[in-house]
Amino acid sequence: MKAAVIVFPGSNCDRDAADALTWVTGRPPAMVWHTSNELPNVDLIVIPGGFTHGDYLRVGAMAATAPIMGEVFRAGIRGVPVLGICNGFQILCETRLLPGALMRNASLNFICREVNLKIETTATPFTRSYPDGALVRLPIAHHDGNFFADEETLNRLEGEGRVVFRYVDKAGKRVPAANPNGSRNNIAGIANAAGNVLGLMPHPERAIDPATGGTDGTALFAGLHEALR
Amino acid sequence: MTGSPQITMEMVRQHGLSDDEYGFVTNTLGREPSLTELGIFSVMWSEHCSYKSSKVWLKTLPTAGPQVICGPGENAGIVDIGDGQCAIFKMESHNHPSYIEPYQGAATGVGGIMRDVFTMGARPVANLNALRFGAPEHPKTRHLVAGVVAGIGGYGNCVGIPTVGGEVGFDAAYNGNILVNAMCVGVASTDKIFYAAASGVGNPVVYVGSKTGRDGIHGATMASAEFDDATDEKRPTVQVGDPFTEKLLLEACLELMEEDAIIGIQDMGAAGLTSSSVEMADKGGVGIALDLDKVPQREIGMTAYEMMLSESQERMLMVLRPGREVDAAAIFEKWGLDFAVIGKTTDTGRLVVHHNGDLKADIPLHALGDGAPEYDRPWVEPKLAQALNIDTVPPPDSLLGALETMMGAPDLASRAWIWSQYDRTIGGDTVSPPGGDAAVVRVHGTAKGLAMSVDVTPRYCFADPREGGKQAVAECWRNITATGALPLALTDCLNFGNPERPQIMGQFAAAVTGMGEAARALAFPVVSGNVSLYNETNGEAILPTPSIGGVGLLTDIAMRCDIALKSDGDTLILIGPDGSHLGCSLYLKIIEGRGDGAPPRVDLHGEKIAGDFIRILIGEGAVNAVHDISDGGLLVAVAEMALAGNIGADIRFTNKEIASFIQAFGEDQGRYVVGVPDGGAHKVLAAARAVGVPVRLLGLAGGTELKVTGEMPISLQGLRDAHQTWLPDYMAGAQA
Amino acid sequence: MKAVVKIRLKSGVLDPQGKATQNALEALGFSGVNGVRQGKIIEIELEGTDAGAAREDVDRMAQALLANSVIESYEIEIDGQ
Amino acid sequence: MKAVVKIRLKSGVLDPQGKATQNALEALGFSGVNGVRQGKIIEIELEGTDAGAAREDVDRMAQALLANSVIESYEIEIDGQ
Ligand SMILES: Nc1ncnc2c1ncn2[C@@H]1O[C@H](COP(=O)(O)OP(=O)(O)O)[C@@H](O)[C@H]1O
Ligand SMILES: [Mg+2]
Repeated sequence: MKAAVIVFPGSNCDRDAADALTWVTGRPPAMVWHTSNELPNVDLIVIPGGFTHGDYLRVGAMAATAPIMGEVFRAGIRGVPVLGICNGFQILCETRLLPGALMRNASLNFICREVNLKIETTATPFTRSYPDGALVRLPIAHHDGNFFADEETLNRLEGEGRVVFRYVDKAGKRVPAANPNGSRNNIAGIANAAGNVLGLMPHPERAIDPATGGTDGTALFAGLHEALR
Repeated sequence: MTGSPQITMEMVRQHGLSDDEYGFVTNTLGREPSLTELGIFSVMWSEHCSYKSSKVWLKTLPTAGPQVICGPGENAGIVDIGDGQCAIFKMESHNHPSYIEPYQGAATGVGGIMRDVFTMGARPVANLNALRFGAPEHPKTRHLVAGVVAGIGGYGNCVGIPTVGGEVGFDAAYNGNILVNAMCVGVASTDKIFYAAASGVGNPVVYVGSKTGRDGIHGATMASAEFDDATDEKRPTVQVGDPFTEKLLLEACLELMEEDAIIGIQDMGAAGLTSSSVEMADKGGVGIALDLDKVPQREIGMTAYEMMLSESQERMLMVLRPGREVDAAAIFEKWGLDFAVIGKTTDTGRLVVHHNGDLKADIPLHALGDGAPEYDRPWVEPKLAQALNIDTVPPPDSLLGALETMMGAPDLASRAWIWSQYDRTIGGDTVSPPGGDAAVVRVHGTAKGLAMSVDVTPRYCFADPREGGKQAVAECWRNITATGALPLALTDCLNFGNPERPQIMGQFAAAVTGMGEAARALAFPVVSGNVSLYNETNGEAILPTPSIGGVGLLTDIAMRCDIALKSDGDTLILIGPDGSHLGCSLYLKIIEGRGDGAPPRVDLHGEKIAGDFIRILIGEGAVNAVHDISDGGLLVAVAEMALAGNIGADIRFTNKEIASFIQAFGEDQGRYVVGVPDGGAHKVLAAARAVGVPVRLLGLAGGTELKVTGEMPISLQGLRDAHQTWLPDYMAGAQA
Repeated sequence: MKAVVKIRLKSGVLDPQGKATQNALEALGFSGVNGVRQGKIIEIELEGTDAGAAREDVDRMAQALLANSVIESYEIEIDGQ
Repeated sequence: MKAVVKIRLKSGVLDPQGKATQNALEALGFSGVNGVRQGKIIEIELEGTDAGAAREDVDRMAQALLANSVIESYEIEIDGQ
């Protein structure tokens, strides 16, 4: 699998994402600067977390207008897998590769902790290696993870099985108490209709090393590697 | 000098210079200063920049050791961590700005300390902070806590540096003067360290980063003659942090540092352009000439005075090798940052400043740097607290009841509400996050780890500043030791009241003396630090608060230890003497509502032996949980271990000579609780006796309750609720 | 010339900041607050003197960047010629 | 009754948000943008019909909570009775 990590001014999980990809594929991804007009020929595009352009104005908004995002958009439409983590998810919503928007956490506070998640579908290249209905623990670290979409969009997302990660309690139940940020329907991650574009607030790249935060993110990268070999 | 008003004694006083100091200025110059020059002297000779009251005492601290690459005097201290790598770290205060505007004050404090670290070539890997607020019931406290915590997180999270530790205290002595001390630790290659010293003649002096505005200009400017017709536009303003620009500056500087282009580099912190240019020139023994027309400016009509004194954030000054300007400019342009050649090094030994073609300042550098005034201020021996008469302290109805109350009190309640707002895991190297003794961050790409902790117990320092100074160093050393790491060196932030009062100077002198004693005995030298004086409101000083930030090295993170109990049946053992000392303890404060008594004495010899023994136990894998005993005493330590591991414990107090509650809550120093895997207890007991460290069997880990012989057990859940609810509930009071 | 863009959350979009502000106002003892919504105001200094052209420009800026039509609506004022 | 509080950074106070927005507009090809400042707009639904009383109330709210007087200034509009 050949991967590219898009780097914007203010990206700060780019190294973490590259490390995770290197670890699983055995080779470092291409790091692509935001002003580039060209994407290398890759099997996977990762938009990492961070505070692109300081998240000033609106999270992800300025990054979404970067020259490279036109290429990413076209690649996403073509079916190239695109993974947006945290700020990457916010950017994908702003480019409209994914529906909805991410708003300020309901508590208004930045939240950094581990959350329980249910993998609602394994019918994506990102989740194919997880068992059906798997419960996983991943860290979140964000100020704006409160997913919003209008009723119609939500129904479509739910109806088409495009909610991929959901905040749940230890037993796997979708309860308000398990929702860290006020997200609609406890949504933590969604896919586009074709399933090749995934955006999620939790950080799978921070969960591949038992020394630092568990290994529940491993299957995501390993699954991609297998699928895109 | 062109356009400068006549300097009056009123203006001199507004600039905080004494008559003698002003006399020294006119002597040095051989004439009256211009207003710009007065401003420059004023900031360079301020307590903050010149350390004029503290220098004599700071010189007594130990600063050397085989591990020390660079001690105090540079932007940050540097210790060797092997394999051609070093750790670069420092702590700094942002107390006053944080009281005025808690979010921006704390945020810019974090930004400033990170620049101190990356200006030396290090990539920051961890932030820590030591915070002191007023009494919880004080009307301003909640607002200040919320703002400071949000500001620290807002800045560090955005730049992408994990915040991994710190400490928080509440005391009415900080009602009008909170403390925000920020620490940053970075890692660099030993062969790529950058210092501040300029050198050569005719080399370009380069300004990079944000534009200069009228941010945070010395308050004295408000009333100075030039502003008699001051408009709103000219008013100095609060510094606002821009973490996004800081992140760009960090990446751009590190990128430039990969090339052989920089001769000297220095961040613009307090007193901005003035102190950075003076320090670079003075350290390198050269002169410097600045043309302020070249300075990137955010506002129109700024004067030389304003530009020299501005404290706009996210700026750096560098001296480049001649001819490297173009390459350097390209890097800063790529990152969208301002880049300007604003002057050059000279052979005059003077700071010469031009603006609009006019000469605005011409000062011999020596007078601003090494030649700045230095005072041996009068001081008196601190009045020490009387020893506690233990007979006046009644035992509690129940030890576990008292424990529950203590664990839910502001002093001991969980700080999770705070650190859950900090990104602690970014970077993928945080192997021991907040919640234990020291935090441990892996050195990226290696098996090594840096252990870090920030500590001080102000109530001890108030009761006995020298013992308190010793204790702060010892506790920091102990926290690092409890992870298995070898403590390497410390940085400090000495927060005290008005040094012109002999009592305060006495506190300062004694605390520094105690710190020095401990640092020497524990081979834990001081490599950087910061002094914050005049922390007073209406003549009421804060508690003496010498915050100590320490860094230690673990050669293999796989061998680290944390505080969590690991499994049912593990044996709990006390390393160190039994609890016997209740003076100044949290038990007295929380349960009895009194703060009297002398603080516990620090036996530095015992401290060293116990700590070295602990490190050996951890290195041999003989223990699987270690927690030092500090605030609240032994029973609190055991409770914290139980909560962290979610495993209960059953312990007993077997010393017949000392009442159980004193054994449980005494705050005697130099002690640890260890958890020993099944079957290993003998060996630990025997080994301790062999090296002469006191030990005592406490009991066993297991179950879901905390048990003390002869008492009704308490459930871990109950204890956890007590521990975790206070801070969130308190902060929610802002809304409820 | 100065343009002001007022950006508001669309009705139906939950406003966490507004909600928190309303709660805080109530906690401070202010009564009779039935609702609080928080928006943004962006002031743009423009070259040129043609108000009509400016409005068109700013409208394009709002669509391209300043507002997110999924959650926000906007309003433009041009003044000070 | 509706009150609108416009909150702006005082002049001279660094506005990183405005600066970044300006840069982004330039990168998008909009020329002639000389400056951008970002502020907040808070809309408050109030009970009662006395505009004068409402203004006083809202002024107290602004001072107590809505605006940070160290770095921000504010302006109140009352409308729609
Ligand atoms: N302001 C803070 N920021 C981050 N972590 C904090 C802060 N305050 C306390 N902590 C963490 O909470 C834990 C308990 O703190 P403390 O009781 O001061 O520890 P100790 O007594 O071992 O020094 C530590 O892990 C510490 O790093
Ligand atoms: Mg400790």
